Amino acid sequence: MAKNSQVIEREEVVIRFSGDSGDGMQLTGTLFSDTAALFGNDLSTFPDYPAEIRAPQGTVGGVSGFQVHLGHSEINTPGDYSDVLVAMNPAAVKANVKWVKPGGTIIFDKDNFTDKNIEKAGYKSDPVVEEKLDNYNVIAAPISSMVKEALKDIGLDPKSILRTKNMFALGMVYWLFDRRLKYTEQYFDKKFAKKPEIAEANKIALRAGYYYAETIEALNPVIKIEPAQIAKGTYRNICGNIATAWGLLAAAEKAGLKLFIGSYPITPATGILEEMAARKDLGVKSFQAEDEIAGICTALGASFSGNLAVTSTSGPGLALKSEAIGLAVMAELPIVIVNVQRGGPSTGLPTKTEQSDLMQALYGRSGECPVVVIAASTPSDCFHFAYEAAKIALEHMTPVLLLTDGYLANGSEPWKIPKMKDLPEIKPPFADKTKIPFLPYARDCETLVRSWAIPGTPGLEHRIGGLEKTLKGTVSYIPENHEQMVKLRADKVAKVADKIPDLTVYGEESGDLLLVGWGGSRGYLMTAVRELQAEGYKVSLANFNYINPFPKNVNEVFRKFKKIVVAELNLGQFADYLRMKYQEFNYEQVNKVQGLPFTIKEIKEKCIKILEGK
Amino acid sequence: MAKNSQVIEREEVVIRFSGDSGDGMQLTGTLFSDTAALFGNDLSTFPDYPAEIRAPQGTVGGVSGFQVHLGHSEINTPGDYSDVLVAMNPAAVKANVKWVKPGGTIIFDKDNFTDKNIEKAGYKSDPVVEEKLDNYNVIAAPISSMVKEALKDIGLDPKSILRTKNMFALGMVYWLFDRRLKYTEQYFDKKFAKKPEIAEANKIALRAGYYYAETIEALNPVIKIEPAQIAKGTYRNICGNIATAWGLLAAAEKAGLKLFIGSYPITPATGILEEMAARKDLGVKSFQAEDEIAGICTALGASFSGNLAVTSTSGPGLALKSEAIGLAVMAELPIVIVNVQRGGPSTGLPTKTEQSDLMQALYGRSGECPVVVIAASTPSDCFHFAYEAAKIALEHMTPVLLLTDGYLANGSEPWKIPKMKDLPEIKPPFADKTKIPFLPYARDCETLVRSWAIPGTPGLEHRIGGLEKTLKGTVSYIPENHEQMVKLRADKVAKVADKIPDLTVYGEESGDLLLVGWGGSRGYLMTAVRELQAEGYKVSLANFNYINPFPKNVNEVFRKFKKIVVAELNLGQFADYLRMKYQEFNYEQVNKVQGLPFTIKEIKEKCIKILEGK
Amino acid sequence: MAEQQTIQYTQKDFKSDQEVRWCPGCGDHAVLNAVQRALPELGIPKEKFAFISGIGCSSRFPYYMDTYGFHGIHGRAAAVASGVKTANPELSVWDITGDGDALAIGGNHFIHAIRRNIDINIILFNNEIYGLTKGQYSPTSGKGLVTKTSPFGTVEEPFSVGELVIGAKGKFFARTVDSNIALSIQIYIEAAKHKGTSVVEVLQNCVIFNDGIHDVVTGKEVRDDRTIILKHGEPMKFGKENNMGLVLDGLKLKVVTIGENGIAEKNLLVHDASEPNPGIQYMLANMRYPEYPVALGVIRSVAGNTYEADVQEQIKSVQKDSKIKCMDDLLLSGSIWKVE
Amino acid sequence: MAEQQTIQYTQKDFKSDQEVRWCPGCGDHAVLNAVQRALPELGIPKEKFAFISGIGCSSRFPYYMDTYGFHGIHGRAAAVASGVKTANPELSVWDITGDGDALAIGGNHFIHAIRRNIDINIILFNNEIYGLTKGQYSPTSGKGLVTKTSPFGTVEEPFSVGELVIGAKGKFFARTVDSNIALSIQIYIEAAKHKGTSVVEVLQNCVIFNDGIHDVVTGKEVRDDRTIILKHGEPMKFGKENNMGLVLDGLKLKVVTIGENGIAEKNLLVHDASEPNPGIQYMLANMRYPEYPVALGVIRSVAGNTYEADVQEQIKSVQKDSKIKCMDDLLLSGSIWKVE
Ligand SMILES: Cc1ncc(C[n+]2csc(CCOP(=O)(O)OP(=O)(O)O)c2C)c(N)n1
Ligand SMILES: Cc1ncc(C[n+]2csc(CCOP(=O)(O)OP(=O)(O)O)c2C)c(N)n1
Ligand code: SF4
Ligand code: SF4
Ligand SMILES: [Mg+2]
Ligand SMILES: [Mg+2]
Repeated sequence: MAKNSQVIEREEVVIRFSGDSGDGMQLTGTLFSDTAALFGNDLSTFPDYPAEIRAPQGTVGGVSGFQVHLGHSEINTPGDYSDVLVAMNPAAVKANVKWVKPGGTIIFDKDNFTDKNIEKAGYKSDPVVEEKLDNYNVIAAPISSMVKEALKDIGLDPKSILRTKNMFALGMVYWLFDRRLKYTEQYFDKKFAKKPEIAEANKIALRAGYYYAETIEALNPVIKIEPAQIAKGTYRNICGNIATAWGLLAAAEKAGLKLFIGSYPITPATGILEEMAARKDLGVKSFQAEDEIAGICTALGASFSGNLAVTSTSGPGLALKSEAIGLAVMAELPIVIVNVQRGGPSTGLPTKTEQSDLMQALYGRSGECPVVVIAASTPSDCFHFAYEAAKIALEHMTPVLLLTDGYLANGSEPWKIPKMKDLPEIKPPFADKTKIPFLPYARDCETLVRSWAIPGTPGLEHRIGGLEKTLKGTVSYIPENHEQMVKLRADKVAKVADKIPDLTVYGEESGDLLLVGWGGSRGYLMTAVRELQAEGYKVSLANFNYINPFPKNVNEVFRKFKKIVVAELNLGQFADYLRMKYQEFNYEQVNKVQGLPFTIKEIKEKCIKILEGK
Repeated sequence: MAKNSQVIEREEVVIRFSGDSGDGMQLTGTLFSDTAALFGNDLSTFPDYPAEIRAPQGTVGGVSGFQVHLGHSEINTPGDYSDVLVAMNPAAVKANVKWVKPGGTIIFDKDNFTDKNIEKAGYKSDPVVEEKLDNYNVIAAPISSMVKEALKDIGLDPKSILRTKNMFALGMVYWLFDRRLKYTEQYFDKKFAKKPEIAEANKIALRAGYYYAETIEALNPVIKIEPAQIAKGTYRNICGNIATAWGLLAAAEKAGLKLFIGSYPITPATGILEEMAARKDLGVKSFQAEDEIAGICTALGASFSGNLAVTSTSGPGLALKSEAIGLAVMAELPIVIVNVQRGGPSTGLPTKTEQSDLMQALYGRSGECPVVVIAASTPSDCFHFAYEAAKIALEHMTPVLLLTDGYLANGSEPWKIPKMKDLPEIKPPFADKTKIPFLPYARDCETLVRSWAIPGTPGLEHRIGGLEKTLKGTVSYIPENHEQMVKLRADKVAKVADKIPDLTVYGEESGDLLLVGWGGSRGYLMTAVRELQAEGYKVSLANFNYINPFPKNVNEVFRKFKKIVVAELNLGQFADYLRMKYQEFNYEQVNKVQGLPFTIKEIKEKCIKILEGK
Repeated sequence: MAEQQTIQYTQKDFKSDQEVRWCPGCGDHAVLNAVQRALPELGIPKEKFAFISGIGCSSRFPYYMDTYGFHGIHGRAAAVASGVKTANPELSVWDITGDGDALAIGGNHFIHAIRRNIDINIILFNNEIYGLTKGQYSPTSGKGLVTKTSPFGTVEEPFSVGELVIGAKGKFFARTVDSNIALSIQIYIEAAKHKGTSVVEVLQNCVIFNDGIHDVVTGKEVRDDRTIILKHGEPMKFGKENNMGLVLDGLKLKVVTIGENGIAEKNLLVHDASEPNPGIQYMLANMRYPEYPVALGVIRSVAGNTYEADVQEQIKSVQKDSKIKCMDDLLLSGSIWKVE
Repeated sequence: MAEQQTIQYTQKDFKSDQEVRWCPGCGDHAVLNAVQRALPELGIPKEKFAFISGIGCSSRFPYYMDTYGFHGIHGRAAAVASGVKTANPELSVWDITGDGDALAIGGNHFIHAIRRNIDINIILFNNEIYGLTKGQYSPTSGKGLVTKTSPFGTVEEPFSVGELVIGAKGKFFARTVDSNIALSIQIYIEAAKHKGTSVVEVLQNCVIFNDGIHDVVTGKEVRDDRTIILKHGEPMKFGKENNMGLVLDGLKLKVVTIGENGIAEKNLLVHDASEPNPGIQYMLANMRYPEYPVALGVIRSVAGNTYEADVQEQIKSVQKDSKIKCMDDLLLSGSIWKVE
């Protein structure tokens, strides 16, 4: 397609597709992202579903969105504010306009701005006036009528025709960003192989949108974003939940074990169970349990039997698993507990993100009950940390709690696909079949890890359980034995620190301010720090993935900075935890509890304020 | 009864009755305590049951003990080491001899030291030799044969006759401590009103023991402990579980509410449910739920309906209640959750004591989920703190978690009975029936407390639940609303600090060392501090009962001491919590995780070491 | 439950001001409608109603009712409701729950509430799917159902709700269809009036994740032939022509046609919902298409003591005999002594 | 479960070195004895046994068995055992549980394991009391029982184990008495051999907290007249003189005497444990003294698919067709692109 338009180049851009739940915005966003990825941009995406119950059509509650951030250089977040907003109805404008950059482009379907829809969205009058949209580059396209027109001869029913509106809009956006239609057209051919008329209709709508954009003045200039400097390799887009599932699967294969997952559906963790259920091809045993307690208990049974055992959940479900995690600690069985954090407390904001389960992960059990706690920080590194979680669980015979969050779970980004042979070995401490009788709580003197005797192995019959035990597995009420076992279990977990990497600093190793974060906010914090550095501030970032135990060099990292600022999506749980563990430093805090990720702006502002001593 | 024996006076003495589970040691100890209490001694007692499953007769596992500490001045603990040990069989010697003071008196039933019993107890030869009992004042009385002899004419079967052995032993002890038999004899008359021959047999055995002691030389001199200087009033002995139940009952009566308890049996908390079940006379609705989750959920339903709602449990049960506590926080309903701590993690040491559920109490829930946490510190002050817990829950519309422990629950001490009219008022914030519509989350501007509209009240119909809400109770996903509500809930709990008493210091207000404790170790810490003070050390004690929120004067108290030492029965949970909240101080730790209370000796030694800078 | 009152309500009185947020076409709308139309018939003052729910699409129900309401946590509605009723037996307590809420995570509370026979009314919205979490199979999903967590079909045998209820000592079980408002209203009224735990299974359609799952039985075209509406004291008759019926054949039920093989209406079984021995009711509750028509209506309704009444009564009788009347009495009971 | 093997074990081989710590006289001793005598009959290698339990006196059982054992947490034995069996279908998995463990806190896992028909053998020690916590009533305690938490008698109706099992789609239910070792051995063997969830209710005596609770039925003097031992394919006969029997009277069971009112042995019902329709088995499981003798033996044993086998099979069939054979395949599946 020939281009005869003005072209400008940009480093990065944020686009948000939004419309009613039924408008197909998730697919539209995904197709756009895939095309950008194939082109070689780095990118990060985040879907923003409506809250769990379908709100009536046309209302703000029912708006579904998909944000894509793409760029020529490294992209770490789906972006705060968008350059382009596609809004299929008035409610989509209402929900999103505050997230559009001043002067940004807003494309909407004029035909949908009927009085009824305007009212449903909660406007009293024309949204263009009410929202002062004249400050933006507004393109009020008659999308509905144009698809009707374009498809009038194809012989489809009106409903199916209207369903291609999203592709018309996508076509416009492709033109705006100078993208090819090929990938998307191929997708239609494959997806609708059995319904060629639908494939054709979508293609026509897509092209119609593309040409429409070319025709009208409003969309000039075309924005070009050159491919990013990306390491060579094979890539795919991946979201956090799939990456988590795959990381665990990779660990099972590496360890030569079957994978068992016992879980109960809960937003936003369900995707992990769903992916595992689909992985029968890899022999996964996915057990949809009657509740979260059965989820972890079946997994413990599977762990006892020699599987790589997993249970996945979110906040309230983790609360229910508390007692059984205690049993896992006492029995010293390997298990990975994935907790995809969401807005709490209680049912809270189930579809939103938060980092407020940290204290529960660390301490939510009776007695002295330490587990390893790890947090992932991007959608794709969920793979890595899930793999790590499984490796530590198996090699140290301990429950490992992996924290992700709603933002990581649903967000996606391009990911360089690893090769299985390049992943580190996993060697569970299987019991020596020749050493009889087997003493279940005898330990490796260095790591303090007990060994694992799998039922079915002749000669290693033994009993374990939740009562305090001696070396031999005999129940014991001897005071000194109990104290010793409590300390051994604590030391065993503490010794995992010998195996984990040092805390790394993004930026200079010393400076005025160290921004400290953990888990899923990394992208936002990193972008903020990068911008602050560019502005001349002496700011660095340390983002934690290993939370219990901590890497060994924390003190060393911290003491080279004048100020330490802990940023997290809760009221200050990690800051408090640092106060306990590294009491010698003073911690300032940046907190947000809105069910949303940070914006880069708010982090920067807060850091500057602190740097200026206010 | 004339006394013709040498008499010495003592300030205090510790006696331990021990024997096989079937030997009636709990009754023996209780009768002795009651007699001492009636006489006017201050005292503290602690029963020490065997682990949950009955061990075979005659084994160490099957030994049941009851320790009494009585004195002329204030008694704060059941005592570390005993002056007198009554051991009905060799296993009782085996289990207890290490807890007898050097040179102490050991009374045993010689007839029971058969070869078989000696072997069952795990001895290879005569325990007197093996344990080097010649360092003690050993009285090997032929108790069994003497009761047989004394009761040979009464016409009882041999089994019933032997069952009076414990009373023979008790008679000996009465003589030793110069006590009257009257109270015990009256007890027999009442208890066995329908079996006068049994009453008679017990009386005869009791007297036989008394006279036997008088006759033999070994028990000289008689030990006299004068009555303590005790405030005037009416007293009773009370154990922690009963005191807890009664404190809650008193609060319900004061608030004019019915009491509902939803619980599931679990050691060592079951006594609370059992007492409540017996209190049908006071209209208690005791609901023995199918599990701990139903326990708290039925209680929440009752709270919604306007009852004073209670649920009681121990560690693993508290873990199961985590999710529902989150609901209580979100719904802002009053409920008292009693957690009687036991040895953990997991099933752990169910019959033993520990203070290791602190972190779980504070943080064991998803999301930002603050509750009020209070800990009782003596068996009898469980009444006071249970009352306080209910008062705070009702007046602040919040869950309150009351921590006691196995040691408080089963231990008992004399308690000056309060009058209901002297207890503080309890005024729940009932909704104003004339303010319609009722806004469930509208708050008192000062306390931030919402008001309570009871189903059945016309006009106040409303909906609450676990999703984030607006003022009106409407579900809301608005980011700013969520943040505001999270903070309001936190502030509401923080504001309880306005209502609680200052932290008090036992001893001088400044000094070299402040021993800090919380909850149930108070008696031990106080005794240790008193002894250290007597030895000239500048040591004081601050024992916390209000844990979240803290009293307002903590910093003020702490900063007047050179060193702060936190002593607790876990690996340092309260110390860590203090590090978070009062980061400015340095905390040293004394920890013990053996299922046992501290001994005064170990605390003193540790404090002295720290004072001497080692 | 409260005494009959004379206040006259209409459906509107039970509508709250909150926007109903179920998907358009969801069966839940019809259930809400039927309940709001049934309540005025009960003559109970509005403030005496408490609607308790768990979590799920259906569990949003209390928000739409202008009564006291408590939207709890997943699976615990029966426990919360048990607490509400025991604490205040004057209330008319409704437990709104889904097949996941009641039978997966909430299974234990469900069977225990039933066993205790607490006087609550459980409306179980059975759409054979987890709706709120977007389409995973539930404990009532038919074997083989393809869902997000069973992409190759489930391998689990589902519960039959009526069977489980009776197995847990249930004394009231009814079944209705979301779209049959008239039948539903009648059943909700009977459930409310029954003293003891009433379980009403509603065959409810989830248009989004399990659309049409009940259609094979409840579809407009077929429902007359594939369902039978049981009425206490009436012969078991059904069919478009109203000429089909049920008889007992040995120990099994058999479908017959009136007029064929010498079968007359008088040969048909007569429904006895009040028979304590659940034998036949059990078979009726378990009838499955295509072998049998699916039974609707009140299948079992047997009188029995209720938990909360027995508790009240025990308290009364203890109080009559006890010398302890108040806390001061208790404090001074047993072994006490004076220090002067 | 494992193939038959030729190794010959004796009771001793299954005794662990741990001291058995139940109260002298507790019925649990006899159950242990019977299980240790039953296992050698199965021809399964010792290392293939896994004994899983919850918490309770009875749940200490695994410590006394020289097999793989896992003493879990209260109420969760059925869930843990389900995980063990699903993970490794080769094992012979036994779930040892009490009436509180299985039916109070563990009720949900119990009914769901049964519904799924996972091939585990559940031995439910029913002493109608919480033993370990020293004597509170349980969900099987008879109404009115005075215990520490019901000082004025319980007001709750108990579950009937067999009824609940069948209500939860149970395919194997048997009942035995702790002291009847011979019968117990036989039943444990049948339970082990049955593919699917087997539930064996043991009427067990707690000498300390509920002594003699079953005596009215199982006492030496009366047991022949008050229990009936059912055997598949044999007429339902019982009594000291072996002259009593059961017949069907309408839809109910009736006790008859052979030789009276023209009843001959051939008129008696013949026990069919394998009949899928649970109608009669349900009545048999529910028979209570004094109206009826209490049924012992295997009451229901119906073949059916097991969960773990279906899971295995589904995996096999998916694997046959799938192009994804290993992680590398998966990683490279779907939309990927190369950066060069
Ligand atoms: C503790 C907990 N676990 C899981 C969830 C997630 N969850 C919410 S509703 C639901 C199931 C809903 O199914 P159902 O009860 O059948 O109701 P429906 O939506 O179909 O009406 C699940 C799994 C939760 N909210 N809380
Ligand atoms: C989470 C939890 N709740 C409660 C308990 C206390 N508890 C242990 S065993 C038991 C009941 C035992 O009764 P049952 O299952 O009938 O076994 P039995 O002792 O009679 O054999 C209870 C309530 C516990 N250990 N854990
Ligand atoms: S998802 Fe299904 S059950 Fe839920 S509201 Fe929509 S149609 Fe109804
Ligand atoms: S308490 Fe009862 S059930 Fe427990 S071991 Fe003793 S007799 Fe057996
Ligand atoms: Mg459902
Ligand atoms: Mg029991």
